[in-house]
Amino acid sequence: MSKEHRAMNPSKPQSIDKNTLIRNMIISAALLAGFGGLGTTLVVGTFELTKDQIEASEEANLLKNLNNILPASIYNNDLLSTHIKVPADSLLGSDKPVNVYQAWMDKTPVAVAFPVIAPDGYNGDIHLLIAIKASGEISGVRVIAHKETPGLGDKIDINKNDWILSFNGKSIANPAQKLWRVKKDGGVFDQFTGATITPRAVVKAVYRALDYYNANRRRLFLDQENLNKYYHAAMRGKDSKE
Amino acid sequence: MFVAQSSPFLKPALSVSKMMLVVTLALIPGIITSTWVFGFGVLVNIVLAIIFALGFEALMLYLRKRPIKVYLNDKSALLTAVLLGLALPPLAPWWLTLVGIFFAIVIAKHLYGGLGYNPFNPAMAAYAILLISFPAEMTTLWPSPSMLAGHESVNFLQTLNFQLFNQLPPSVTLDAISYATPLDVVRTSVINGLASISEIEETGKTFGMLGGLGTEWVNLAFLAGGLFLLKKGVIQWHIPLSLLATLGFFSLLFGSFELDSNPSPLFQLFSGATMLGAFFIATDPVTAATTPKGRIIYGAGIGLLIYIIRTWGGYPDAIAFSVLIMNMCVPMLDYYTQPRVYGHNDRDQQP
Amino acid sequence: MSEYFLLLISTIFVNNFVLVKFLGLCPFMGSSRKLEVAAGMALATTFVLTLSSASSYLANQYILIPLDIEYLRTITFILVIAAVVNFTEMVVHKTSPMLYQVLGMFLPLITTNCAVLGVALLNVQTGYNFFESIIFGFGAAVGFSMVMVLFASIRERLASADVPEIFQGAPIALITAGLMSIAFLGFTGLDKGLH
Amino acid sequence: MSETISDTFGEDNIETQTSLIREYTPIAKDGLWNNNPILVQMLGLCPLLAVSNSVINALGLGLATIAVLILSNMCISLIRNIVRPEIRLPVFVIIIASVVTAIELVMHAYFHELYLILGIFIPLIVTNCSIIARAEAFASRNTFGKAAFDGLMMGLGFTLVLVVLGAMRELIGLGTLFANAHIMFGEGMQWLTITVIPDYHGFLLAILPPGAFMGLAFLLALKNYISLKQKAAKKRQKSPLPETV
Amino acid sequence: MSVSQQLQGIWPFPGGIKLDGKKSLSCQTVINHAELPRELEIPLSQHIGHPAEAVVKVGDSVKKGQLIGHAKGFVSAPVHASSSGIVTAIEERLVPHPSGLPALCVIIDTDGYDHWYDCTALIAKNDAEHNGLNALSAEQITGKVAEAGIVGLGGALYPSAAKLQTARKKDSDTLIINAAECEPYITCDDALMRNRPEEIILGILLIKKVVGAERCLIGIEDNKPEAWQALLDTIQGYQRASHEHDKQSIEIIQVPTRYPAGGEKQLIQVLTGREVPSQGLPMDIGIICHNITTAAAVYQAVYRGEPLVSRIVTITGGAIKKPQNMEVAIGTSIREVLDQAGWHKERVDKIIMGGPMMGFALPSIDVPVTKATNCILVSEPGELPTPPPAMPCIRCARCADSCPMSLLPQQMYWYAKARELEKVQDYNIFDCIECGCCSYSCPSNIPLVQYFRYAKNEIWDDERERNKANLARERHEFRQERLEKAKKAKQEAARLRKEKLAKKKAEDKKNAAAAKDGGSKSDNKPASSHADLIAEAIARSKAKKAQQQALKKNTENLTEAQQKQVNEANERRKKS
Amino acid sequence: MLWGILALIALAAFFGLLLGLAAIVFKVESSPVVEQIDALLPQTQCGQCSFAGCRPYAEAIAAGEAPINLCPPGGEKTVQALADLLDVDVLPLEEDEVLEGPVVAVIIEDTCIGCTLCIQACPVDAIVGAAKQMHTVIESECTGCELCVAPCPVDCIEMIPVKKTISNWRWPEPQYDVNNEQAANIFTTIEKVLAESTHP
Ligand SMILES: Cc1cc2nc3c(=O)[nH]c(=O)nc-3n(C[C@H](O)[C@H](O)[C@H](O)COP(=O)(O)O)c2cc1C
Ligand SMILES: Cc1cc2nc3c(=O)[nH]c(=O)nc-3n(C[C@H](O)[C@H](O)[C@H](O)COP(=O)(O)O)c2cc1C
Ligand SMILES: Cc1cc2nc3c(=O)[nH]c(=O)nc-3n(C[C@H](O)[C@H](O)[C@H](O)COP(=O)(O)O)c2cc1C
Ligand SMILES: Cc1cc2nc3c(=O)[nH]c(=O)nc-3n(C[C@H](O)[C@H](O)[C@H](O)CO)c2cc1C
Ligand code: SF4
Ligand code: SF4
Ligand code: SF4
Ligand code: SF4
Ligand code: FES
Repeated sequence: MSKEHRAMNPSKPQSIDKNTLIRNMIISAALLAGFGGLGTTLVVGTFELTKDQIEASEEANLLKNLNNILPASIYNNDLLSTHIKVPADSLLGSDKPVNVYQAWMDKTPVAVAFPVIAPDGYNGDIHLLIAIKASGEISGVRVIAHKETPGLGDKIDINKNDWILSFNGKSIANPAQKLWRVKKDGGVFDQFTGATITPRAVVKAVYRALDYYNANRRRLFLDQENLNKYYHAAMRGKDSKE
Repeated sequence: MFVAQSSPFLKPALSVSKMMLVVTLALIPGIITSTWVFGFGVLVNIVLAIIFALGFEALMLYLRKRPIKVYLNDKSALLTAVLLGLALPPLAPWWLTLVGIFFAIVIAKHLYGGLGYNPFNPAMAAYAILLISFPAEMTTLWPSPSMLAGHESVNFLQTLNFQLFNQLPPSVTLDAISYATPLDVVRTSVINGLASISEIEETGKTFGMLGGLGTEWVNLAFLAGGLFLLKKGVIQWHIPLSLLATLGFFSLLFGSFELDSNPSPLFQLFSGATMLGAFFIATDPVTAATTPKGRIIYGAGIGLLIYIIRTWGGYPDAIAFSVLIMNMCVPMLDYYTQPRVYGHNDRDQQP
Repeated sequence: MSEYFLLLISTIFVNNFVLVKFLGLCPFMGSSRKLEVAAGMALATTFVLTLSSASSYLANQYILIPLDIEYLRTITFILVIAAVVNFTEMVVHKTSPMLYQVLGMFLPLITTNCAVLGVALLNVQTGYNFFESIIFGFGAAVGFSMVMVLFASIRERLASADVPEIFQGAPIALITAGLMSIAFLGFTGLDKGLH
Repeated sequence: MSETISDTFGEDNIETQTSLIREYTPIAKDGLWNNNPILVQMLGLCPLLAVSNSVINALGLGLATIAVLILSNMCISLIRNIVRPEIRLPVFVIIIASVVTAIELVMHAYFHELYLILGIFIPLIVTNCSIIARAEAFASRNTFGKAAFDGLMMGLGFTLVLVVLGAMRELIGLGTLFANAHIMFGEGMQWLTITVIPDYHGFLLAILPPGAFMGLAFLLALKNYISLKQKAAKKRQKSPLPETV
Repeated sequence: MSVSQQLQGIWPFPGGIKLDGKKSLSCQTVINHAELPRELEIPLSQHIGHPAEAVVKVGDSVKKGQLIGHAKGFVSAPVHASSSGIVTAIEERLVPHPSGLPALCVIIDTDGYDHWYDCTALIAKNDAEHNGLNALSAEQITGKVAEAGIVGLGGALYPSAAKLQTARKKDSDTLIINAAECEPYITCDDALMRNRPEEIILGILLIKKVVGAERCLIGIEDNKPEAWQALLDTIQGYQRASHEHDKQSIEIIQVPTRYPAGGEKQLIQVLTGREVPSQGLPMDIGIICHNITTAAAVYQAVYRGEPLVSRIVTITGGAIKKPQNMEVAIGTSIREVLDQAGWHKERVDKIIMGGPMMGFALPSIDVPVTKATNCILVSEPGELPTPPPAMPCIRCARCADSCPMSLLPQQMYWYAKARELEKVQDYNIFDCIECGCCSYSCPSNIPLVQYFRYAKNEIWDDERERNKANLARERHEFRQERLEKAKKAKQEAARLRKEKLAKKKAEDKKNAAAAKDGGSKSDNKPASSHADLIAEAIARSKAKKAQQQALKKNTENLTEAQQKQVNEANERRKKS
Repeated sequence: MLWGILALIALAAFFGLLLGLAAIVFKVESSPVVEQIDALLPQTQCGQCSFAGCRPYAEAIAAGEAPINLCPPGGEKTVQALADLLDVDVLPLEEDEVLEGPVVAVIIEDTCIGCTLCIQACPVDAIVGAAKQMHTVIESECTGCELCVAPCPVDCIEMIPVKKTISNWRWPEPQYDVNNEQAANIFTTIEKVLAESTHP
């Protein structure tokens, strides 16, 4: 195909005279602009028509993901709009501020959900989403993205294996810290045949998330304004200390 | 009609078939040592692989309407089978061997036209396919070497029973007989920052006298076989030497910077399938570079890639991938490393 | 610095555009029968990919985002790319007829190559900054070129192989691409390991 | 190639039914088999290989591509007489890009999960080489109706191969068919998923990139095999007859 | 004369192979003389270049050494009768050539007297020690060499006089004498050196004088110590005998026995370290190389006035009863030579002319011995077995490792097989000396050399075809132009005619009809109507005469050769 | 939203200006491809390709109007060369019959009546002779196109294969290959020949 294009290359071998040049340019520009405008109008029109639906779908999707680890029955606030940004923390494995979703039942805080990164997967970072009930008990964990070896490390994915459900109901003290490990290292969590690294990394990350939760429990239920105030104060405190 | 037969009329004794046979014979010390170290599974693998390989080879020759007897007699399928059999984990189930041989003989060899035409090393292509398709089986079915303490020995029938019917004697568990190969240990511990070389050394279960515990003897045996091949003139020195030298050089270089996360050159050279790869796999005439300079670059490329992948990559051993990657470069290497032809200046060398 | 290096390694080897990401396959299969053609294509692509990666970044940053019309990304990018390609063609034609001989015939073909639009879209998706965008585009192009040239050299060798009839031509070329892709899987984890 | 096609379907329209059939059957045959965008033209390979790891993904992208092909062919056929050669390509590209973006927005709104899975490959339909090729080779030389029909047929041809390859890879790789049917047909359609081989080990190669290349290679080989058989059959039919000029 | 065994360094050439020489089979000191046959069959082309043209007629009686074919052109050589007798035929006969095709030969029925034609020597032998050599001019010597029909007897068959003249013009400084005889089985050079060292040395001095070389290097493989000793003694003898100012530098150097050390380029490299440039000649680097037998032939021509009418042939091989070297008259049938040497007919497997590495299998044994015949190798089964059919190339590169020219035979093979001729040339196929080392080392038994010969042939053919196509294109375009012009001229003429000669209208009509008729003639018309047609055609051609005049004759710009062909045709026509 | 449309229109207009400029500044010379194709054709000028000679066919190929497999005199070789040049797939030759070796025309001199019809037919002026003179074919110029055969009123032109001699003999392509079923017999032929000539 390509070759024929080349061979058939339309040739316009006129001598370059200024008038035709300008006329040519203008016609081309007008035509192209016309079609550009037409096309864009089509897209813009479609966009206007689908805008709301897109937003709704986005939200529904996010909510569905959250509800997988946070049963809709335990809270009654608008989960999606109730979130705060907390500063990066090494326990969360992230160097960017992290979104924390808060679940409330009426005025009582019920649970929070936030992403965690396990940096020591076999082939790279493992991105997790974890929900922790106010009691410190894990409500659910899911793997959002990972690069583990297919067929070996990818059993952490709920679509491949139920292993990730084994965190449900666990908390920082249950089991004891020494047992927050894979079985091979003397803990309570299974590893997969031939792949210890991955589960080890996930277990560690989940434990760190619990650690983080316990250290920041109160702050995680603040609203953004108060949280910011708190951090400002903390910063200032730090500054003055130095 | 008179048909002109062109000179020369003299022919040497070495034929393709004989070449392959010599290579297979040179593998025998390695096979024996492997069996001694890793158990009868090695033999089972090889025998199964040979049976499957001859079967597929005959089938493909039949489908392609080629003279079956002549080509079966060239013994290249046999050699491919033995090499793949050696590379597979000694406790590999029979179907793993079957799938591997299918890819080696049917896909990587005969779809390209059979002996001589395949750009990729059939055994290594098959090995890589198995490794990415069945990583669990490919990494966990290594029995611990017989010289390790606490080793539960499994006899021939029990091994066979496991490989064919997936049954172990009741008193034995898979975990008890399998072990993480030295390269595996180094890869998972050091690279993930779990332990340093010296810490691993202390456990005494990974490093032997020269290289990885267990694999060092196997590698020595393959080295002996390789030297025999060199002496017989079946392979040339360029590829093995440049491969081993590059691998050794880089492990020495980086090892002197970060001693604790880089195993010694000796370990690199005498672990995994290094010697097998250097003398028997990288030297596969069909898929290797052919000019003297090209062979040196080819070998060095494999050595370097082995080092890179073992040290920073996702796979504990890298013979297969390194060989395949360099296989891709062979036409280019051959093209750009042509020797200076008699009577030509260096400048008009460009072909 | 080392981050850029890693990005480069990652786009060239680990996430090779052709073999892992499946972008730019039509020229990969179509123009690789002969080494010279492949080399020309590779050269032209390297140039265009880098340039379009940079210019689409600029278009995104200075037109789409300020006007809040990010949904017009595809149209804008393709327009920008076509303009860049054509403009390049013009400049090259004027300034260096020699280079034009080499690149000229390939440039228009590249406009409709997934890799070029793909690189622009991926840039935005991953949120690379200007410099990273350029590196990413360049890395993708080098990866593309490398595989393309190696592939062509193997295909030339295959031309005289005794391939079964039904596998001659495209099928065996695809098998080869598959095996190359397997070989490239050997680089898996390099980006993490080097980190 | 393009020339011969346009020659076969000239502009003279005698709207009788037989001539309609005579004109449209070859278009259909071309799209589905003789000049199939993938099997013969080897175009549009990127989406083909990238999203054919399951039937549902394949179907999703296939349908989107059909829609784009029909719409873009129609638009281009309409404007075919206005465009000057030097801006032909950019104009076509703009039109295709607009159509694609519109469809992308619709998918984003109504097939959200599918949209997420197909990801970058939806906007990349713009550069799907087979679309621009149809625009150049057919739509810009033919009437509206024929162009639309050609779009449909080429799209079907593309989708068919896409789905077959998807099925092949899914079956060999995972032992299922129509997994994740819900993302396309809604939650109620989970039952569509068929586990063909229960307790299947899974053959990852098929799902991974190399498997895509090899799968397509085998499809092409199959096509070659069928074509060869057809040719052989034709020859056998022809040979006993005396040569007539 | 300075004599030294190893003054020179040895520059080894790359590749090459060690072969079992098998020389002891035929290696005896004596050279037997073959009996004169009843019939001599002397091919007119026994050299590279234009075939000689017969100067005798059937029925002529000729004497030994009489010219029967004279050289045609610079690169050509005359042919002489190798015994006295009567020319009975000049016809195509089977000759020793790999094609098995016949070529023009002069057949002489010998009378058994073996009378010499009157041959004059330039100088007498014993003159050499005095001033005879100095008295001769180079032109005289080359003239004699040309007259004697000497061609390169090392296998190249290039007319020696032509080579000498070119070398003289190019100021060669080194004469290399090829005494390597690297092919297995062959010992004819060895035998010559042992038996007639003086002839060789005198021949060398002649050649050296012609080309004006300062030094002469004789390269001999180290597996021929007796021959080496014989030459050394002779050289030393001459050195002692000659005057101080007359001292000539001849060195004899033993080179390691490795095939193909006798290849011209390899020998030059080994002896001097220089390389003959690709596509070039040794003369380009100031070297001329001749075979030892050629030198002896020069001696015979100059000192005895004898043209090249016989040569030494090695008869060897497992099926020969008594392997030996024989001096055989050129034109003797190989069957007779074999009968004389004695052979086990029932044990014959192959009959090869030349050695096992570079020779070729004879299509028949009823072919004559020619100037090129250095060896007849009759093998018994198992001695030179036909290899099993070729397997695919496994790219082992053994061929490349053994190639003395550092070529890449397997690449050339791939491309030759795929008929990618340009690629083959990119891999320098024209540097291949067809030595056979690559085929020999190939474990897959691929007939590599034959592929290279085939590819070279195809390239030449293509070249020829391309030239022909270009010519055809030019001629076609020229014709179009001519027709165009003619058409215009005709129209002009017709217009004028119409005006002036209106009465000729009727005839014009007839013309048109005839033209139509001729154009639509179908090819399967019945043969019976030939006579009518001829009559009709004659009428037509008459009618068209006027038209012919306008159609300019196309015989104008013909080359000489073409014109000759036309004239010949006209001659023939007149005769009949 | 309006901004979006406007921005794109502006962009497109700019682009159009650029391309309008390009269309003029660019000159695509008559493609040299034609020359290259023409150089590959055998220049027999026989018209079997259904074009009026080789060059028109070359032009048709370059324009994409004709497939590359229409030239029987060129044979597989030409198709292969064209495919290489144009980077397209090799097509099998249209013609089923294979040409056997090169041929040249000869005029049987006794029969020729000197009608000059063949001279007019020959596209390359390979026939010489004036009216009523005997004509002859210049062997080195004849392309073997057979166009002169039909017009001859007395059927005196014959196409004969070019004679095989030692000087135009070529080494054949080796056939001695395991994949060749007859391979095993090839050289027994030689041995038989020798055996025959040994025991006549
Ligand atoms: C190609 C390959 C990929 C692997 N991928 C993973 C992985 O994704 N996750 C993992 O935990 N282990 C993976 N491993 C396994 C490790 O090498 C190692 O065997 C294991 O994690 C440690 O196992 P063990 O502690 O059970 O012996 C992989 C191994 C190989 C050879
Ligand atoms: C003697 C020997 C020792 C091996 N040791 C290891 C090992 O330590 N770790 C590992 O992953 N594989 C090991 N293998 C498997 C090889 O490393 C390798 O994976 C296989 O032999 C061939 O594939 P390769 O060529 O890709 O390495 C060993 C193989 C052999 C023959
Ligand atoms: C492979 C090869 C081997 C040769 N071996 C010999 C040889 O052994 N002796 C010899 O005189 N010429 C040999 N020749 C011929 C020489 O190259 C060269 O033609 C010859 O020495 C020139 O001398 P002349 O012109 O007198 O024949 C060989 C040529 C080739 C290509
Ligand atoms: C020295 C040598 C090494 C070989 N190595 C391999 C190998 O690594 N893998 C393989 O499949 N075949 C190997 N072979 C066998 C043979 O070359 C191989 O099957 C071909 O690649 C098949 O075309 C080897 C043969 C020789 C002589
Ligand atoms: S025949 Fe030619 S290619 Fe072969 S070894 Fe001799 S010189 Fe080299
Ligand atoms: S020696 Fe034979 S098999 Fe080896 S590379 Fe050369 S041609 Fe091929
Ligand atoms: S068929 Fe071939 S040779 Fe004859 S005119 Fe056409 S191109 Fe020329
Ligand atoms: S002589 Fe006849 S065959 Fe030869 S070129 Fe002329 S017309 Fe053609
Ligand atoms: S679909 Fe053609 S390049 Fe991607």
